[in-house]
Parts: sequence; C-alpha cells; structure tokens
Amino acid sequence: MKLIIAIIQPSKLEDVKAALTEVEVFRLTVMDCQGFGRQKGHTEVYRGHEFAVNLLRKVQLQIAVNEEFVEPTVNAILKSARSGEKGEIGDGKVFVLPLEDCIRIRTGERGSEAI
Amino acid sequence: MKLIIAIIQPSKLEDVKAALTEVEVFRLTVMDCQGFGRQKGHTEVYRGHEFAVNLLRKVQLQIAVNEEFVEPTVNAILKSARSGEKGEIGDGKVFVLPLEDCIRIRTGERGSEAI
Amino acid sequence: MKLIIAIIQPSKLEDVKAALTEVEVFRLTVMDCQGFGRQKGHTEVYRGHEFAVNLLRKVQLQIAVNEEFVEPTVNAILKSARSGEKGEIGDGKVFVLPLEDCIRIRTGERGSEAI
Amino acid sequence: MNWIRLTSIAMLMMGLLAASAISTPLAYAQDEPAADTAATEESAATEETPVAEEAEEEAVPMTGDEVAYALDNMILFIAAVLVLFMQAGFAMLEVGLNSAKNTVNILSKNVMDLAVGVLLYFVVGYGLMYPGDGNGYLAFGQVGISSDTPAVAPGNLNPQVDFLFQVAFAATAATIVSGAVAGRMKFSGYLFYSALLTGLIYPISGYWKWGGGWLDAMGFYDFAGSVVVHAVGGFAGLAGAIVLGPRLGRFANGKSHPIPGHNLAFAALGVFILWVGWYGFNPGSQLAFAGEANTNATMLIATNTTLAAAAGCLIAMVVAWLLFRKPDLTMALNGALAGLVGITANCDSVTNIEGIVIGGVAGVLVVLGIMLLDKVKIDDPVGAFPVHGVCGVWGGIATGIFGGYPIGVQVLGSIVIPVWAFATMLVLFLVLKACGLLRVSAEEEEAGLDISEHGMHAYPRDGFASPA
Amino acid sequence: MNWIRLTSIAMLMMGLLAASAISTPLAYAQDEPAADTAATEESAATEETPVAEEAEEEAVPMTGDEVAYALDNMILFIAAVLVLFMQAGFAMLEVGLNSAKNTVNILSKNVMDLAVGVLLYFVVGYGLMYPGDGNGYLAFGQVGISSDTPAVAPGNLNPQVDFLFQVAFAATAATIVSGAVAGRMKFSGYLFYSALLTGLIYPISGYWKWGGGWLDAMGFYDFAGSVVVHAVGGFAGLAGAIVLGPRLGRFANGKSHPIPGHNLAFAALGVFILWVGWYGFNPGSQLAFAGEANTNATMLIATNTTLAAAAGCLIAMVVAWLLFRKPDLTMALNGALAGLVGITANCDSVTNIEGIVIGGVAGVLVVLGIMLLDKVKIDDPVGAFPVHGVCGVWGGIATGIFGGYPIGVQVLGSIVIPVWAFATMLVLFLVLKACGLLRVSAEEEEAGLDISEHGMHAYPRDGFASPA
Amino acid sequence: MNWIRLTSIAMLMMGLLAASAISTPLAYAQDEPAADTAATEESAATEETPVAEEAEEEAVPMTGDEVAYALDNMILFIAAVLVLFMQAGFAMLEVGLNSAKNTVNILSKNVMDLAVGVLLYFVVGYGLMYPGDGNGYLAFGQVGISSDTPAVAPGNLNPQVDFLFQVAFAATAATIVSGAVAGRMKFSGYLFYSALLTGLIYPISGYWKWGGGWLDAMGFYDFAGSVVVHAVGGFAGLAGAIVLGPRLGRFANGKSHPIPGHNLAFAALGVFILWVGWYGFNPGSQLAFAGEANTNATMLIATNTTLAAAAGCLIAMVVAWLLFRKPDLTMALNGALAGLVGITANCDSVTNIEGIVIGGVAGVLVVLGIMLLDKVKIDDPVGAFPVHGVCGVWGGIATGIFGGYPIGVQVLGSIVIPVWAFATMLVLFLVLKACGLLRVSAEEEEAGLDISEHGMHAYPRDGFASPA
Ligand SMILES: Nc1ncnc2c1ncn2[C@@H]1O[C@H](COP(=O)(O)OP(=O)(O)O)[C@@H](O)[C@H]1O
Ligand SMILES: Nc1ncnc2c1ncn2[C@@H]1O[C@H](COP(=O)(O)OP(=O)(O)O)[C@@H](O)[C@H]1O
Ligand SMILES: Nc1ncnc2c1ncn2[C@@H]1O[C@H](COP(=O)(O)OP(=O)(O)O)[C@@H](O)[C@H]1O
Repeated sequence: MKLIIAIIQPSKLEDVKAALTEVEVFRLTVMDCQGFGRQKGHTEVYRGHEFAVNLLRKVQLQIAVNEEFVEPTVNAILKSARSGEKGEIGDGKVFVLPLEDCIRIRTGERGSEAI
Repeated sequence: MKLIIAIIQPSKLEDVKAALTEVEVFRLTVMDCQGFGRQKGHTEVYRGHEFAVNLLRKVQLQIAVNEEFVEPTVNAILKSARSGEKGEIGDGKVFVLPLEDCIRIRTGERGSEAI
Repeated sequence: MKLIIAIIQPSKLEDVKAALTEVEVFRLTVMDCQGFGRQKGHTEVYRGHEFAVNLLRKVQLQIAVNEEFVEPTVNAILKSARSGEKGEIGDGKVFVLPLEDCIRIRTGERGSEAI
Repeated sequence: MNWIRLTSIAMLMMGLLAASAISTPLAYAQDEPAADTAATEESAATEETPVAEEAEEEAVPMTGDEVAYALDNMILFIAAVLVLFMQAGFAMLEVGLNSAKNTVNILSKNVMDLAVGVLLYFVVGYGLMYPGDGNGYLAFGQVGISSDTPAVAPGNLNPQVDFLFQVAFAATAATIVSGAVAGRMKFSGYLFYSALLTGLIYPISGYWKWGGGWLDAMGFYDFAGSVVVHAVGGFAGLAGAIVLGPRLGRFANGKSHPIPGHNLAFAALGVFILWVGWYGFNPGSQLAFAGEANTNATMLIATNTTLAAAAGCLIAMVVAWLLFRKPDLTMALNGALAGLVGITANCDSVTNIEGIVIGGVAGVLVVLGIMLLDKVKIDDPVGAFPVHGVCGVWGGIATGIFGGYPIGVQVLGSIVIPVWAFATMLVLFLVLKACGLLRVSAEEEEAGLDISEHGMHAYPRDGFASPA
Repeated sequence: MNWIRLTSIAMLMMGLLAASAISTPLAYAQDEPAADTAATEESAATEETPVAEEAEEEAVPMTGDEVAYALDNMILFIAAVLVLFMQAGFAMLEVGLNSAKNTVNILSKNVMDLAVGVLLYFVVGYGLMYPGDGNGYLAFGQVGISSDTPAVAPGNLNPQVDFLFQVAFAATAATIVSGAVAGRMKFSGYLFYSALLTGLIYPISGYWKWGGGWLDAMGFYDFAGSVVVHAVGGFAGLAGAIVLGPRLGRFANGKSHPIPGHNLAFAALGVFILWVGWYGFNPGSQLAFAGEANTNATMLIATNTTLAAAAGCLIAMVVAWLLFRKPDLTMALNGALAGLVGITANCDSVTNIEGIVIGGVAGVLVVLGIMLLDKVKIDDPVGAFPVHGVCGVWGGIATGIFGGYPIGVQVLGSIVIPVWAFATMLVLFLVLKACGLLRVSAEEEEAGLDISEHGMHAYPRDGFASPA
Repeated sequence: MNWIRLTSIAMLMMGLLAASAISTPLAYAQDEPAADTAATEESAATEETPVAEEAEEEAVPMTGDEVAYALDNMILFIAAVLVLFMQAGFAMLEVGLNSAKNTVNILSKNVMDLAVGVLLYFVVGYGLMYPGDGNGYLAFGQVGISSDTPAVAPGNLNPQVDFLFQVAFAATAATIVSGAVAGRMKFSGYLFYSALLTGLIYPISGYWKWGGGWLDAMGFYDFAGSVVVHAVGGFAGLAGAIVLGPRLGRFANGKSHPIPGHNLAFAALGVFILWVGWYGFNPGSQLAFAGEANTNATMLIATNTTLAAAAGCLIAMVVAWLLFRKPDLTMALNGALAGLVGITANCDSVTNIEGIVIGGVAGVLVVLGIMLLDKVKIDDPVGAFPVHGVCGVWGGIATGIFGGYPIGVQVLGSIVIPVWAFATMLVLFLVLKACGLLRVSAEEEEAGLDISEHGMHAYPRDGFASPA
C-alpha cells in the first residue's frame, strides 16, 4: 500500500477528481496548503507598498491506494493537473510514500481491503 | 517509530483526544481537511440551485508514536471515533506510516525519546 | 529521498524559510495546523467563563529532499525554529519519513531529479 | 427541475394575478383624477396622492398646527427608521456570538422576524395593541391601519407612521428571542413562535400599558419599553432556552463549557448599530417634538440614553475584569446593551446622574445574570435574558426608584408583563416540543443548522464547492 | 520607488497647487468681509457663509415660508444621507454573494461608483437630467449646480441638497450593474462603464421623466424610480452579463453550477442596510414634507415601502421553499429587495393592501427571474437583473394596475427606458470588448480579480504574508 | 469562581444600591406630581418630564421661536446620532486594516473610547471646553451639563443635545489614535490615554477655538474641526506611534514590510459608514437650521462634503495607480477620508469647485503622507496621521486659501493646536513607557493582543475550541 500525496493548483481540483474517478479511485482527502517552489510569487501592493508574496495557494490531495493502483493514480494526476499541453511552473508534485497499514474506523477492517 | 494519520469526523475530536489521553498518548497535531469517500455528499441549495457537495469536512490527526504504542493508539482511535455502536459511513480511516526519525526542535533529541 | 515534516511556531516561519534557503532548500509546502503537546494551552475567557484551550496554532512544513540534504535541512530547521538560546516547550518537532517516489507534474520527471 | 415544480410556479403566478385583478377595479377608478376618491374604506392611503402633488406646486401657507404636525411626524419617521435599523444590529450581534455553522439560520430568523412581523402586526397585532378602547385586558380595533386621518394638531400622529414605529418595536421584541434559542431550534418552529409573539403575545401585553389597558389605568409607567418590549423578549427567550435545553456539549459532565462566538467583529458592529438605533427607540417614544417641552424632553432622553449605555458598558467591563482578570469584550458589549435596556423605561424621568446610576447598575446585573444562568445550566447563547429580561425588569423598577413613579405599581407591572410573556411562551414552546417542531436532532445540530435546515453554508470555501 | 515616480509625485503636487492658485484670487476677495460677494457666477455657495453666521447670532423671526422651506429641505437632506448609505448596502450584498477572491475588486468598484459618479454627475449628469427645459429628448442646463437660490417657499428645494439627493440616485443606478458583471470584468473597463452611465445614459433617460421630458409630458408616472433608476441599472447589468458571458465553470457541460457567495452574513447585512436606505429613496422622493398633504403622503410612502419589502421577502422565501424544499436565505434577501424595487414607482399611489400585493408579486417574479436567467445561461452573480430589472418593470406596470395611472403609458415607459439602457449599454460593452477592455483572461479570473487586477487580497492570512 | 470573587460581586452590588439610595430621596420627591420640582441643582432634567407629558395632551399653539428652536435642535440631534455612528465606522476600518489577531483589542478600544469618553467628557471635558467665559487659555464651567434652559429662540440649543453632539466629537478625536497605536499597545495604557484625551487635552484646545478662547479671539476659523478634532487625533496618534515604535517585523533589516489588514470588506464598510457619519459632523456643525441662511448653509456644507470626499477618493486612487501600477483599494479608502477631513474646516466657506480642489489635494497629500511615514520608519497601521493629521492641517490652511479667512491666523491655529496635542501626548506616552504601561512584550505581540491582553480570539474556530 502507498500513500500518494499530490500538490496541485487549486483550480485543477475538479479535473483531478474527475480523472481519478475514471481510474476508479473514489476516496481521497483534500487539504489547503501554500507552496513555495520554483514558481515565482507575485507582487502585491498594500497602501503604497509593493511586496513579493512567495507562498502560493495550492491544494494537497492524500490518496491511500493498493500497489496496483499506484501507477494509474499517478498518471491520472499527471494528466489532469497539468496546465495546458506542456505544463507550467507551479503545477506541483506527486509524492509516493510507503504505507504500512490502513484501518477503516467504521468496521475495523485492516490492510488492503480497508483502502 | 510510526506516524499514525487518522481522518475522523470533526465532532469526534474531543472524544478521540480523551481516548488517546487514556492510553497515554499526549502529543498530536490536528489539521482541517475535506474528505471524499464512500459517504455520499449532501445536497446544498443556493439561489434556487441544488447542487451536490461531495467534499465533506473532516479532521486529520497526525500522531508520531513508538512501536509499542501503535496498537493502543489505533485501538483508542477506533473505539472513540466510531459513530454509535456499528459505525457509520464517513467515520474515516487510520493510516500507519513508517517513521525514520523524529527530532525535538527545542532540545535536538532524536529518535524514540523525542516522540 | 525523504519527506521531512516539521511542526513549528507560526512566528518562526520566516526565519525557517530563510535558513532553508541558505542550505539551498528552495521548495516546500506549508500548512496550518494545531498542536497538542507538552506545551500547556492558555486560558481564554468568554462571557465570564474561563476555559483552557490546549490546541495551539502551529505551522507544518513538508519538504521532500534527497538523502544528502536531510541533515542540512534538519539542522537548518533546528537552528532557526528554536525560541531563544535554549528553546521553549512548544517549539515543535521534525519527522523524517521515507519517500519512495517523487514526480514533477509539469514534466513528468521522476525520482531525485524531480525533488 | 421537474414537472411538478413548473406547474406550481405557474399556479402561483395565476393566484397572484387573480389577487391583483380583485383590487384592480378599485384602482382604476383613480384614472378620473381625484374626483371620487373621498370615501372608500381603505382609501386613506390613495387619496393623499393627488393632494400631495398639488401641494408641491401650489404652496399654501402652513398653519401653526401644520408645522407642529410636520415636526412631530418627522421625528417619529426618523425614529422608526432608526429602530428598524436595529434589526441589522441584532442580526450582526447574534451571528457574531454564535458558531459559524448556524449563521444562515440566524440571519434567516432575523430577516423573517421582520418580514413576518410586519405583515402579522399589520393584520392582527396593531389592532390588538391599539384597539382604541376596550375592556382593558383584550380588545381588537381593526385589521390594518385605521383610515381616520388625525386632526392636524401638535401631538397628533399620522396613523401610517405610528404603525411603522410600533411595528419596529414589535419586530424588536420578537428578534430578541432569536439569540436565546440559537443553534438548536427548528426553523419552522421558530416561525410559529415569531408569528405568535408579534401577532398576539406582545400586542396584548402592549395594550395593557401603551394601548391604555389596565396597567396604564393603574399608573404603571414604562416610557419606551424596558418592560413592554425588552422584558417581554427576554422572558420569552428564557422560556425558549429552558424548554429547548442547552446546546450539545454546553454543560457536559456537570461543567459549563463555553461555545465562543465565531466573529466578534460582527458582534461589536451589531452593538454599535443597536446603540445608534436606540436613538430612535427612546427619543422617538416621546412621540412629539413640537413645543419647547417636547423638544427639551427629547434631548434629555437622548443624552440619558447615551450616559446609561456608557455606564453599563464601562461597569460591565470593570466587573468582568475584576472577576475574571481579563477585560472581556463580550461583557462590555452586553453591558452597553444592558444600560440601554435599563434606561428605556425612564429616560425621560431621571437626571443625567441618575441615568448613569441606572446604566451602571444594569452593567452589574447583566454580568451577574450571565453567571447565574450558567450556574442553573440554562443556555442562552447571546445573553438575551440577562440583557433584555433582567435589565428590562430593572428598568421598570428603576422608574419607581428614580423616576418618581409609585414603586408599588412599577414592581407590579415589571412582574406581570414578564410573567405573561414567560407563561404563554412556555406553553407555546412545550406545544412545539410535543409536536416535534422544536428541536433539531443531535446530528443536525452537530452539522450546524445552516446545512441541516437551510442546505447552505454561510461561508463556503472558494474553489472547494463542487458542482453536482 | 524610483526616480520617475518621485518626479511624478512632485509634478502632481505642482499641478494641484497651480489649480489652487487659480481659484485663490476669487477666494481672497472674501477677506473683505461679505462686501462684494453678491454676484460672481459660482458664489451662490460662498456667499451664504457670512449670512449664516449672522443668522446664528441675530435670530430674526422666521416667516411661515421659511419654516416650510426648512422642513422640506431637511427631510430631503436626511433622505439623501439614507440613500448614500445604500452604497454600503450594495457593497456588502455584492461582496457577500461573490467569491472571496473578488472582494477587493467589488469594493473598489463600489467605492469608485460613488467617487466617479459624484464628480461626473456634478460636471455633466445633473445638467443633462435637469436642464430646466429643452426639447424633451436631450438638453443640457449647466455644469455643476445652478446658483439660482430658490424663492423661500414650501416645496422649493435648495439646489445643493437637490443635487445631493439626485447624485445619490445616480450612484445607485450605476452600482447595481457592479453585481451583475462581478468576477470577470476588467477594472478599467468598469470605470468606463460607470462614468458613462452616471454621466450620460442615466441622466438622459432620467430627463425624459423626472427632468420634464417627453415621457413626463405623456403622463408616465414613476414616483421614486422603479423604472428610471432600478430598471436602468438592471437592464444595463443584463447587457453586461450577456456580453461578458458567464464566469468560468458556471455553465460547464451544459449544466448550471452555482458559485456560492462567500459570506452570507455580509449579504444579509447589505440587505438590511438597503432596506433602511430605502426610507430615504422613497419617502424622500415626495420632495416635500411641509403641509398636511405632504406629511401624510410621506408617511404612507414609508409604510407601503415596509409592507412591500416584507411581502416580497416572505413570498420569495415561501416560493423557494416550495420549489427547492429548503428555506433559501439568499432568495429571501433578494425577495425583500424585489418588493422594495416593485413599490418604488407607486408607493405614494396605492393602499397598504395593494402595497403588500405589489411586493408579493415582486417576490414571485424575482424567483422566476433567477430561474429564467439560469435556463438561458446568463450569469448574473447577485441577481441584479431579476431584482432591479424585472421588478423595476413590474413596479412601472403596477403603477398602472394599482396606482391609477393610465396603463398604456405606464407600459410604454416601462419598456422604453429599459430598452434605452439595455441598447446603449450593449453597444458600450461590445465596444469595450472590441478594445480588449472588457474581460480578464481565464488565468486572471481563476486567480481572482483581487490579485490579478488589484494585487491585493481582501483576507490575507496572518503570519503568512512574506516580506519581499 | 472562588470565594473572593463572590464577595467582590456582593460588595459591588452593595455599593451600587447605596449609590442609588443617595439619589432616591430626591427622586421620591417627584411622587407628589410636579409640585416642588422647580429648583434643585440638577433637576433641569427631571423637571421636563411632567411638562412634556402635558404638552402631549394639551397642544398649546407653537410660537415662531418654538418652531425655530425645534428645527435647530432636531437637526443637531440627528447630526449627533450620525456622528455617534462614526464610532462603528472607525471600529470596522481599524479592524479591517489590522491583523486578525488584534481584532478584539481594537474593538475593545473603540467601545471603551465611547464609554469612557462619554463619562469623562460629562464629568470634566464639557465644562473645560465650554466654560462660558474664562481667561481664554484654561477655564472650567461645571461638572455635567449646565441646567440653564436656553431661551426658546432660533439658534439656541438645548444643553443636553449640545452635549451629545460635542461628546460625539470628543469620542471621534480619541478613537482616531486607536488605529495609529494598534497591534502593540497595552490595553490598560490605552485606557489612560483615552481618558486623558477626552477629559483634558481635547477639551482644552477645543476651548481655545470653539469655547471662545484665545484662538477664536484672534479670528482663527475651523468650521467643523479639521484642526480642532482631526489634527488633534492625528498628531496624538503620531506621538503614540513614535514612542511605541513600529510593530515587530514592520521595518526589519532596514526595509519596510507591510503587514496587510486582514479584512478589507470590513475596512470598506467602515469608510462607507464614516462617509455617512460625516453628514452629521459637518452639516450639524452649522448648529442651526431655521432661517433661510442656515438652511442654505447646511445644504452647501453637505454637498461640499460629498464632493471633497469623492475627489479625495478618486485622486488618491489615481495617484496610487500611477505610482504603484495597481489601483489600490486601501489608498482609495484613505483618500475618501482625507477629502472629508480636508473639507471639514471650510465646508461652509467655499464653492463646490473649491471643495473638489480641497478634497483632491487631500487625496494627494494622504498618499504622500503614507509614503513619508514609511521613509522615516514610523508605523501607523491605518494611516491615522496622514489622514487626520496631515489633511487636518491642510483643512485649516485651505480655509485661509479658499475660505476667505486670514491666512496667517489659519496657519498659526493649524500649527498651535497640533503641536499642543503632539507635545502633551508625547509626554503622556513617555510617562506610560517609563511606568511600563505602554507596550506589550514581544511574545504577547506575536501571539496577538487578543489572546494576550483579552484572553479571547475574535474568530475562534468551530469545533476546535476545547472545553477545560
Ligand atoms: N521538494 C518539495 N517539497 C515539498 N513541496 C514541494 C517540493 N517541490 C515542489 N513542492 C510543491 O509543489 C509546488 C509546485 O512546485 P514548483 O517548483 O513551483 O513547480 P515545478 O514543480 O513545476 O517546478 C510548490 O509550490 C510546492 O508546494
Ligand atoms: N483511500 C483513501 N485515501 C485517502 N483518504 C481516504 C481514503 N479512504 C477514506 N478516506 C478518508 O476517510 C473519509 C471517510 O471515508 P468513507 O469512505 O466516507 O467512509 P468509510 O471509510 O466508513 O467507508 C473520507 O472522507 C476520506 O477523507
Ligand atoms: N508525537 C507527536 N506526534 C505529532 N505531533 C507532535 C508530537 N509531538 C509533538 N508534536 C507537535 O509538536 C508541537 C510541539 O510539541 P510540545 O510537546 O509542545 O513541545 P516540545 O516538543 O518542545 O516538548 C505540538 O504542539 C504538536 O503539534
């Protein structure tokens, strides 16, 4: 089992959810986050000051999957979260972490079935 | 060492914290999240539109524990986060991840003692 | 590759970011969180009630790094996130998790180069 | 959207057009300009128009009585607008002092209090409260607003503006309760309550005093409604809070756990608006401005109102600071309102210094009242009972102590009216409970009334709302 | 900050001081107290001062005409203040019903509507709308405010306060559109639109009726502007919404996806403020208070306004409840405004009961209007067209049905003016589109207009803003 | 809650009842209706009551003087209400332009400014500011409000409403400072400051001009308080900002790092409310309405106020747009206020065009002022000094340039009063600093004043508050 963590542009959330549904990934957890990366921040103004904001709003997805779903899930995210054909700086990252156990609170089921 | 990630119903937070205290787990980190899973979303209305909202508010707990605490912790969560006797869809999941190192910022202690 | 998760005091965020830049860690993801730990909560009042609040506002950093960056990163965080010389309770923790894969959404690059 | 709905839209349209058609003939009659508009049963309204337009052009010299009539009605109009603005204040205060998940519900209740209140007070309440005469206990004048135009003379009020001022008071009484029952009451049940209070309960006890009923005959004095308006709302709220029981988790394990309001900026804005609105509530209640005595009285009232509010606010903050070691904003806010409620009955009858004392005492009482409710485990999320109930009664009694009115009658009136409101509302809430119309389920309460009763979040998150 | 900017600051200062210098001689003349201030072309203003100061000390007895003059101007001044307060209401309503990421943009538009509107209406609009006489279609009086002091008599209005009241109306018409085009229009394009509407489009059609132009000559009646103000704003908004097209994602895949407003507490506060402001809008439009007939008319107007708002609010909520099975706060809010818009043209000409019917019908129409826009895939984020456009026209026609004015002319006027606004604005928006001044790019829209147009977040997060 | 606290509650109650008891005999005397109420030293208040009630019933015909008296007092009452509403505007503006973590603190300061201000101005300030006569520099009339009822004549004001209007001004002056010292000042220290300003500093310099003191004798003119009110507040704020030093991180590493306000919707709402409140501030300062000259003057004042606000707003936005390439909402908001402050001293003495020029110059000055403070590293979170200090002085000087008053005296007054406020307040803040009452610790500041000073969050999160 793996825990896939994807950081994407907030505006791509709907597309990514749709793409995941297509590869039969129906469960996930979503969190707000702020990213700091190669993407340059933008300049803001406030009462006559200009200042750079380099923490940008992103969305993080956490998806626990069984081994055979890892590649389809990653590919679905890659395809749907990319801006335009070639992608743009700031489109985000996908991390794959080992997941040792997974338990469904409702039933107490453990392991792959609980995913 | 393990990192236990639990996604629970927001209304269970107090109960889960109490249950964890009983098994002597005194430290944790809490985050807001939105879950998408088997639980059906609800219908909302807005100026005459009905629309399904399928991202539901959840709370995520992150708890770093030493090996011997894994089972007690998971069990405490299972017991306290379940809705009613049999649980209900949407009650959430517990994930167990391997944790390679843990460092206390204040002291610089590392490993199991730092948990 | 490792995923470093650091929980720090919100007021230290700028310092930590600066320290990370010095060790050439330029990418990270930031999230709001609430911590519950050894640090005592504070007392709040509300319409004549006093009540203890024990979930305290913290900030979580998630940083994916290659092996050789793990120690510099951890040290940079330790140095910059500590309150005063000796640190104070509540300064937070750093967790190091194994990271199996990392994919850049924009390019599809995988592994160490994608970090 | 399906068939049935489209049909029901169509039918609604039909019904409304039919309704229009009925009134149409009457209206068309006016096409012949201003000839026969003299006497139809509800044409007090329509008949003004042509005259008014003439007036704009002709410019007949005004009589002295007309001047006084204009002044008296103008101040009442302005006062009515200020009192209506208080609805915004109550809405913001109650929203701010409750959880975010109940915001839409509170706003809906406040908006409906005004909408339903205006219509029901028009149909029933106004006629019950000002029946002209009657037996002193219960009487009914007419549906809607009397068409008798008053003689143009000082102190005579146009019935339309009189209604407007009165209906604003009725809506105030109703909306006080909204805060006390917040977070757990069904919206439909609340609408029943709101209709009953503005349509029946408030007008009946209002008649006893302001309509010239038995309490008035006995010499009971309540200038602008510490008892008649605020205590009625406060005690009705207490009845609601008792029958409903506390919000989940409010008194878990025998201890009191506060549920902090989610936006104190809204709460403070609400109090500022209420404070400003009170300059309609109290000065407007002089019901006259023309003539030296009235002018002077109105000004005294305005200043006493201000001094009492300031004293209530300062004292409540100081008391809370001494007791809880922190300067508690929510107590200061409640204190200002407490001072305002306390001075309402007697603002025309006391000196400035007495006004400060009355407000200051109210500031202490509200803190004690909040602590007392807590001790007896009654959950009143915004402090509606301590502010409007306790300090309303205090206002009535203070009118005896400082205002020069017989203390016995003042005490009597300050007990009878709250008891009336409490008892009738207790029955209502118990009936609602028996009918299953009172309290939402635990799950609904936990999810928040916004989503469970209205299917709507007050603060949905950008980019996270997901189309169906 | 670099060289160029410092230079431009310096130059701006110079320019302003130069501008001051030009007017200075004129002003210095006053140092010789009140001697030669009698006749300069714009000294109607300056000349008051010394006189006024004398008046404070001397206390000449007032004539009857002076009393009427004072009363009439006082009520208009108060009304103007209330109408100006409506700007706050529109700002809060529109902010609340849109996404958080467009908040700064909406606030900027609302603030600029007022600032630009006041200045342009001063320079051009007022002279176009009240040219004195003219051909009935298009005429121009003067830049600024006429310096003719009116005879002191009942019904005569000081030109300064008349301007103030009128400019508040113009700003209202402009700001209605702001909501309809929210979330996707360029700020610079919006400023063009706003300038044109308050400077030209609104004053010209306003002249047709209120300035004594051809529609007025035909007998068209619109008491306070259901058509002249609200329908103009509503139809201009419709033109904007059509040319702009819907916000991204609003009608994806042939289905309608709501984009919920981000703060319903703001939205409700806005409606409460608008409701209160309407007591300036309608009662003030009587333009007189002195004299029994005027006093009575103003009071009837105020009460009818209240009853229609209440009816619109209640009916809209009930209809929405029946159709969508939930008591929808946003519909109740729109319903209250719908009732207010509907009664605006006829509040002086109908009975209380008719006022309730007019408001109730408006409450149905606004729900149907919102559903209709949805069906035809026009995106009007706050319902500006259903509320102000549809119910504005309804108000004009209702003035024929209930108010006793010839129905034919009422229908004519209620069509001509909206068509004028719609057509001219359609052209303007198409021109803006052709010039690339209309709509922001998809990326900018997605990021939110706050950051892309203004470089600013309305709600930046504590501790997360990072210095450059 | 422990023993000591219960005891202290009980003792407080005792004290208050004792206080009541003292005034009781005096009050009971009134039970014999209106017999001996003629002459007690503070019964100016109580004695109105019986008369007023008679008036309601008897309807004596009004004299011409009574009419003028009614009109003059009515407008002042309405103006006072509008100025009091400005407190809500300041609260919202300051809350919006600061960090969320300091919201409760700002609200508490604003509420206390009003509560403490009203009481202290009643006890000391009013007597200091309007002592009747005196040496022209420092004099004291009486505690509370004079009981001399004025002759009923045009221009005579009831002392109660005069107090109300004046106290609203005093509270305004005080609350301006609240914004300048936000985010780092101790609450208890602030209360000292607020008490001193409303009780002593503002009344003393107010006496110099409005109380008939030496500046008035010299011919200095400040119609509604650009200098007397706003510059006092602005310069007191500057003193505070200097002594306190900047907020943590505001000027780190020799660079200026903005700390964006957390809610621009609140900020804009605040400015709209302030704009509306200014229609009390300026037109009310005519202090009379009866008589053609007064009526006309009031209307000119209202329109000039509007034009200057619009010009300030537009010009500030344009200047900021040119300088920073973005249309900066916060600058437009500050610009509107700048225009309002600038026109306050001279709104009765200039033409409309001059009003626009004065507002426009203020719009430039406020942007430059903000940039200047930044250069010299003074941290004024809301721009209280540029808006009220700089533009207040500008208003005073503009009264010389455009208003026709001797420029020399205008410059003198516009320097002396701000220097007085700055110097005395500098001393006060230095004393507070020396006593350790000034600034919170770095940890407390970082955590936010809400939690460290008040133990309360303005926006606690639903479901995350955890019972003890
Ligand atoms: N090494 C990393 N650790 C944690 N988060 C990262 C890392 N690299 C990228 N991110 C996240 O992904 C987002 C996009 O990365 P960025 O460098 O801007 O674009 P790209 O990956 O296309 O070069 C960042 O804002 C950050 O949230
Ligand atoms: N595979 C998963 N990956 C990430 N989050 C999950 C996963 N499965 C469940 N969750 C989280 O747990 C919540 C509850 O899951 P749900 O499927 O609704 O109930 P149940 O687990 O009882 O079937 C979801 O809302 C989601 O946040
Ligand atoms: N075992 C843990 N699991 C998850 N989070 C933890 C753990 N220990 C500490 N934390 C996080 O770190 C924060 C600081 O910890 P705390 O115990 O207060 O200080 P210290 O580490 O200096 O003893 C906590 O508020 C919590 O968010």
